[in-house]
Amino acid sequence: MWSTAREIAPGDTVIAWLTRDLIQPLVVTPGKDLNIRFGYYRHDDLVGVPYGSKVGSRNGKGFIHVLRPTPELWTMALPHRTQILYLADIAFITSQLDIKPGSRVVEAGTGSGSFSHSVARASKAKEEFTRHGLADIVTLTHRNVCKDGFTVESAADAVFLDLPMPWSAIPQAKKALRKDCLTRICCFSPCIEQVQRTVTALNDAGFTEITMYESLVRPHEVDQVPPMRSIDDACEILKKAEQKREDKRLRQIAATRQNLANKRKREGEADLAEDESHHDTGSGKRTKTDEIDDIPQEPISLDRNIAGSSEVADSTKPTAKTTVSKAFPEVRGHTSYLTFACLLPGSPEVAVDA
Amino acid sequence: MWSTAREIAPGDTVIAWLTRDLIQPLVVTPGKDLNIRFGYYRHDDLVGVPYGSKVGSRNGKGFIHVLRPTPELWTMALPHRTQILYLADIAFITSQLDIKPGSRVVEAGTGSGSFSHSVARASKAKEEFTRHGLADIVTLTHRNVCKDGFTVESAADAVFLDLPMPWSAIPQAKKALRKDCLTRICCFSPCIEQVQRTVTALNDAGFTEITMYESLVRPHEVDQVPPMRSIDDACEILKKAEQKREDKRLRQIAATRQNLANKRKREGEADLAEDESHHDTGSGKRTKTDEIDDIPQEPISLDRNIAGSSEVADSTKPTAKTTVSKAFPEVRGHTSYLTFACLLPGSPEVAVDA
Amino acid sequence: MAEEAPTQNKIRSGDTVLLRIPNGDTRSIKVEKDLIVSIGRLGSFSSNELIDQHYGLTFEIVGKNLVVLPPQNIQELEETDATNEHIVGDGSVKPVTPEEMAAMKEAGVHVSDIIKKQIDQHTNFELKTEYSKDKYKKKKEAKYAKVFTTIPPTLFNVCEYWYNKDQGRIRDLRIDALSQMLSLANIRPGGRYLVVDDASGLVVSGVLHRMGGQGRVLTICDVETPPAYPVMSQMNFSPEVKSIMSSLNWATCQEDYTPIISTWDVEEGQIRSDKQRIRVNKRRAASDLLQSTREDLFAGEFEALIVASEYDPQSILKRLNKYLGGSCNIVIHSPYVQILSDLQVVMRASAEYLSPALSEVWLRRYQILPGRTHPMMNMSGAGGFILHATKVYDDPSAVPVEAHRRLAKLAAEAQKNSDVVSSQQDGGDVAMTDVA
Amino acid sequence: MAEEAPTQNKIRSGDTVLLRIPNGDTRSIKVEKDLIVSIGRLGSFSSNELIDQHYGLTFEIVGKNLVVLPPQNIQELEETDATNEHIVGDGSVKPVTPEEMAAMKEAGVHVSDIIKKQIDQHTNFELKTEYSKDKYKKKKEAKYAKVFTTIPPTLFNVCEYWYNKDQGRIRDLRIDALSQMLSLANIRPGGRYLVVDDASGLVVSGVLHRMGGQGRVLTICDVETPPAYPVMSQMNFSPEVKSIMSSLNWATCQEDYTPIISTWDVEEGQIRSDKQRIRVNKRRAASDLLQSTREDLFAGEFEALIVASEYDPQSILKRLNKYLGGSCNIVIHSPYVQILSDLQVVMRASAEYLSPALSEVWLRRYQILPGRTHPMMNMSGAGGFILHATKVYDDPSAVPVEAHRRLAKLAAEAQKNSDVVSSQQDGGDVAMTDVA
Repeated sequence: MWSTAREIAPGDTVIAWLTRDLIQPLVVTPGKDLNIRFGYYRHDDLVGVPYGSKVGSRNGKGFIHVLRPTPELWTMALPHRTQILYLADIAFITSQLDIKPGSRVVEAGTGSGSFSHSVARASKAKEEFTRHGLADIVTLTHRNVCKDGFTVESAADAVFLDLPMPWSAIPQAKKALRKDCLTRICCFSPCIEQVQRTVTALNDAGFTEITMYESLVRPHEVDQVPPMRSIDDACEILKKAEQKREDKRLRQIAATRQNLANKRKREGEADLAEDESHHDTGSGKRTKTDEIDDIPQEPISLDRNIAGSSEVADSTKPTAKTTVSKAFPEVRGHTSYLTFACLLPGSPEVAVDA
Repeated sequence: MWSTAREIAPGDTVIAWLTRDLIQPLVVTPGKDLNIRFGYYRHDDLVGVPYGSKVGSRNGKGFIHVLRPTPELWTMALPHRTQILYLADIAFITSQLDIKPGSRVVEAGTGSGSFSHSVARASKAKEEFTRHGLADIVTLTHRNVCKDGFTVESAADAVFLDLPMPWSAIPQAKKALRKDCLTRICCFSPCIEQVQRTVTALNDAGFTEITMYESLVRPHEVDQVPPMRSIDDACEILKKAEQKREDKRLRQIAATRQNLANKRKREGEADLAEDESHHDTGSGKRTKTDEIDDIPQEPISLDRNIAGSSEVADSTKPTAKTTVSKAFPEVRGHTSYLTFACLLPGSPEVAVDA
Repeated sequence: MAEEAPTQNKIRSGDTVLLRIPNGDTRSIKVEKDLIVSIGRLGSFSSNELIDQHYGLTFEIVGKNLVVLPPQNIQELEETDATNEHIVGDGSVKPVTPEEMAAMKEAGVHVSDIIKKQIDQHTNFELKTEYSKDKYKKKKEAKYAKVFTTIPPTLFNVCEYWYNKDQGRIRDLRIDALSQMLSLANIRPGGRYLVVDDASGLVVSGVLHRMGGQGRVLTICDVETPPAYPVMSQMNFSPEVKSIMSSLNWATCQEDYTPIISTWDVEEGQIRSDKQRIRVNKRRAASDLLQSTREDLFAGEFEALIVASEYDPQSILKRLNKYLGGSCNIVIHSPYVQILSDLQVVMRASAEYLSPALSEVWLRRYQILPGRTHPMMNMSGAGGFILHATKVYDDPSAVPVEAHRRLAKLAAEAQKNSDVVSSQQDGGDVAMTDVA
Repeated sequence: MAEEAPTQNKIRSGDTVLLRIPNGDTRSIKVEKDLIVSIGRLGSFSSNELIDQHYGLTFEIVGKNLVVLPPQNIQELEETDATNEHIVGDGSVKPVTPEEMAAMKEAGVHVSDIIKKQIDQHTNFELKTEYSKDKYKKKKEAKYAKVFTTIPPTLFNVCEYWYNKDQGRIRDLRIDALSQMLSLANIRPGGRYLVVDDASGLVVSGVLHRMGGQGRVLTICDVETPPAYPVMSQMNFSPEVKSIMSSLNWATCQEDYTPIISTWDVEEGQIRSDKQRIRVNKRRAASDLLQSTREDLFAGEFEALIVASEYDPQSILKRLNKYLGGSCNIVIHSPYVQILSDLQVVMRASAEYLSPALSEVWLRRYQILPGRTHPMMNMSGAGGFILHATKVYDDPSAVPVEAHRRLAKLAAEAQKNSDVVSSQQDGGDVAMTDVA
């Protein structure tokens, strides 16, 4: 299969990790270039480099990590193939079907149940399996299993069905399973209606121990944040802001009075009757003072980025950060219902094929 | 409804909180006693005590807290009534049906969908509603709503159905809803098959905006634990234990040699040929040394309670505790599927009753 | 029973109205008489067309007018034998070109006809399963239909709108969490509640909604003047419903602090004009309101404290605890389990709080199309955590010494047998060991 | 392809066998030739009756013998018009008295007849819905049937058994979490893996199970001698499967520590008997094994590190990091999100770990009886958390200075625009901003 050597050799399939969401497989071919938005690389540069290395681009525009392929990375690297099975489901199914070295497993429908690119996928997948040295392990055929059945009979330890109508393939699946020991089946169905029909079909075909599960993964984001602010901080900030505003108001009132006094001095007492209107439609400064007399219109923000508040916050808060975590806001809420069942050896129903 | 006074008065319904799992309602009746496994109390002692007080028993055998009733406490206090609705569902349904002061709500089937104690419950519930001053707000009847319909027509803002076959009551529910504005319905169904039939019935009856939710709560347990032990601690303990064991072995070997030497001295050189067997089947002490020669049979436990290890742990670890939390091992995994729909005013379908 | 419907049934001038557009997005628009409303690609129309219409209706924009569409049923799909077996995903799908599309739009071709045209040119369409076909049609409809639906301003809908729009501004407070908080706090008409809402007013909106204008809501905020609580605008509350709310900030809610506004007194003789008198009176009214709100707080005996705040909840409790009545519900929400775990540890060490319980909310919506029932492929992962406790009055003498000593011994034994930390308030747990 | 089935199909003498009894509980019994097995109320039988039987069969205990029962189908239920409407929950159910029951049992009445008798005396039985009736029958069957089913010793079943039996001893490691760990660690035949398993050997069992006796597993433990790993006994591993595992402890895995055992050398001349020679040889073999295991560890280049431990994971990583190969998978499980959050913060600050990702597992089982499909009413809340990262070799010079300066500026801007902390290893994220 994939290389297990420490260093990358020509012809190796490697996984180029650009970002978590941008992972691409690469067959190391001396002479070839890799020119991506994260820089320019020569395949030759990768030869002899240990797997897992960070490799800087030749033009200094970024770097990549070159990783050893795993089925999980391979799946992550192909996000555009419709409805690839999810890690949690694959892992769970592997355990439930008791798949281990030596197991013979039949899978029908590698694509989605709702829109299988069967022909295109089959040829593409075949090529891939061969390149990965899996051709001896994986046998690939394209056929309508519901009508034509599987290519093996009484040979499989487990059958995995990922079909839009799994119930219609169950008699054929039963044929494919060996009869000399307990064997298992898994049907992968996105809708509950499929499950209901599948359960009935499994039951009718003599399968037992029918169970159904959903397995999900909730990725969490971790954040290091300053310790939560105390109400004491909020209090101090509010009080200071109020005091500042009041000081300003008092200064402005004093200034206005001084102005008025000066004005009176200059203009004499005659204009006193006019003063009222002046007082109301007066200078910008005066109007400002009026506004400050009233309830302040603009709330004081406690944003940490505001210079005025940061001094208070800094003086009262310890600098240690706390770690908090929560699930990502949007997580996968459903992949499929996983229906499992067993076929027991020697049970009378096994002889009768539906 | 329930008292809103600060202190408990005679005749008040109070909730006696014994433990989280043992909560019981109580009508304070002067002269009466409360004799429970948490002690002996007189109702008179509760009169005049503020709600929320801890009250010690007269015989010093424990205490209770006397709380003001809430619908949530009331539900918790009645765990043996089958299939009481759960807090999360009640809360969610209240929001989705937009129930608020003044809303007129019709509920059919206050019990479980699978086994409704209808008659018994109805009389019991009626009595309770009256005692809680809800008789004017809640009208209670016992009838087969699927056949006979509801007691109101074109009057309800919302209908809530908790019936084994909600689909059969939907035409009647539609009759009960007012037609002059948007109204809502909720069907509470434990099984998905009920949901499927209900959705079809709602759709056929002209309801729109059909949605379905599941709402669950995962209680968490919080624990304060010592910081996780470091591998350094484990190392130190292992090394000390190994050294101790080796010291003992060496002491024992030395002692055996001394014994042998003494023996030889006492018994002379003649018995030397015999020594071999003596060496193997010798004293208990000697056999013990042999065992210690081999790989030790009993692993050294690193349990914190073992005196030998605690000194190491104490000297290297800070005493501060860390807080960890996780969901309880077994939590409620399902209550019901909540199916909601709207009935729009003036839509042509409203005129045609199914 | 009031004959007047309590539900706000019809759109009024001045309402903020939520609209759902075909791609599933929700928009918030302000409806004012004689105003033109424009909803991006969908087109524009006069607000007047919406006024006095029932909430919940679906409209098609035809020219500049609105046409009410009948309510849409879910269509039952017939299953066929198609299995997608013969579909080749090699790019043989020949879409209608952008030029053809533009020409059709130009010519005013109706959306259903555009979709039909697209289907005709989709070579594999008839090979698809009915489900695939339906999905394809829906996708196309969403892209071209000029329809929208008004969304009733219920707490549920408004919360969902904000949660989808900006989860951070409402501190991840999902509708299931909010509903549980309101229930745990036992919000009812006529109650008196303390609210600390840094969630853009979502919590206050929920509380006011369930009180129907009866009772008292006091919010404590971290800004000098009562905050805007932007969520409230979508709720379209009547003045009566809002009238029961007043606000203090963390400074003015301190008993030993004298707000500066109360010192601004102008001597009667100094008032020289009506305008100045109006200003002075306004200021006095504000001062009086502040004073009475403070008195209201200091009188205490509140029935619940509800918190969704960015501040350390321990410091909030420390400040407000003395104003809580016995048997009062304390309900605190946080997006982070770490915050509430720490708080739970502190609270359970105090005899003032009965049985502080931490829980996580979980909500899942389903697709319920016939034959295709399944949970939504995406769900919201983070609805947050809720800590609920009941305020109680301790009586340190409640357990006499001789029993206490025996119980302590039993408690130590029980502790050894159990990893789960039991609440210290559950004196009964210990006594139970005594009996069993 | 080997003709020999890889599955352990039949029960052998010496196997530890799990049995499911009618009330749903699972028991673990040891099957040895000629041994009598007793399963409480169900009765007892000879082990010989089980030897060579296929796993998965259901047996009825008849006298002291076992009778194989045919596999049980799920029975379809006909719905009736019963609605429970007329059932009065006033205690009119007249159960069979304990005396009658004892008499029937005494007389050897078969369980199905006892249940029939009970149904006959249940006055309301015919008024119940079919579902209620079925539930009632099942409950009674579970109470009286003398049947059990052998459970195949798969990882799935063994994990479930231990999870239900004592979650704490396997550190809350549920089968979905364990399966994901094995997949994330890319366990395959022929690989070389480091395992730290304080979960009673559940992780080691999973790893060995997927390797089929090919490769190398090195466990590091906190006891002087290799621990018992009790979970392994239910797996009934063949000696070949187990042969690839060896163990060190935290002291012997230190390079600068010389284990005392290696100093115990006896000079050839001092050996005075065959028995002593056997002892000395045994000791030497142990010393050699320890030495070779240490050399194996110190050679490094392991392909995965899998941890489910009670120790601080940071201190584990610190010790074992140098033995991990490039592109090695690091997979750490904990019941507590706090522990792994703290670890993630530390790991993402290091250039040695690529993209440490924290996730929580979630598993739900359904009841799938016809007409009554729903999630189980109870589920396990705590399957724990998994942290996965890839070990990488840093190259501090990978981004030249001029680019670094520009990128740093962009990074600062990107940081401002985003609250989510992005992994420091994602140099690409920054470069993406550069392009877009």
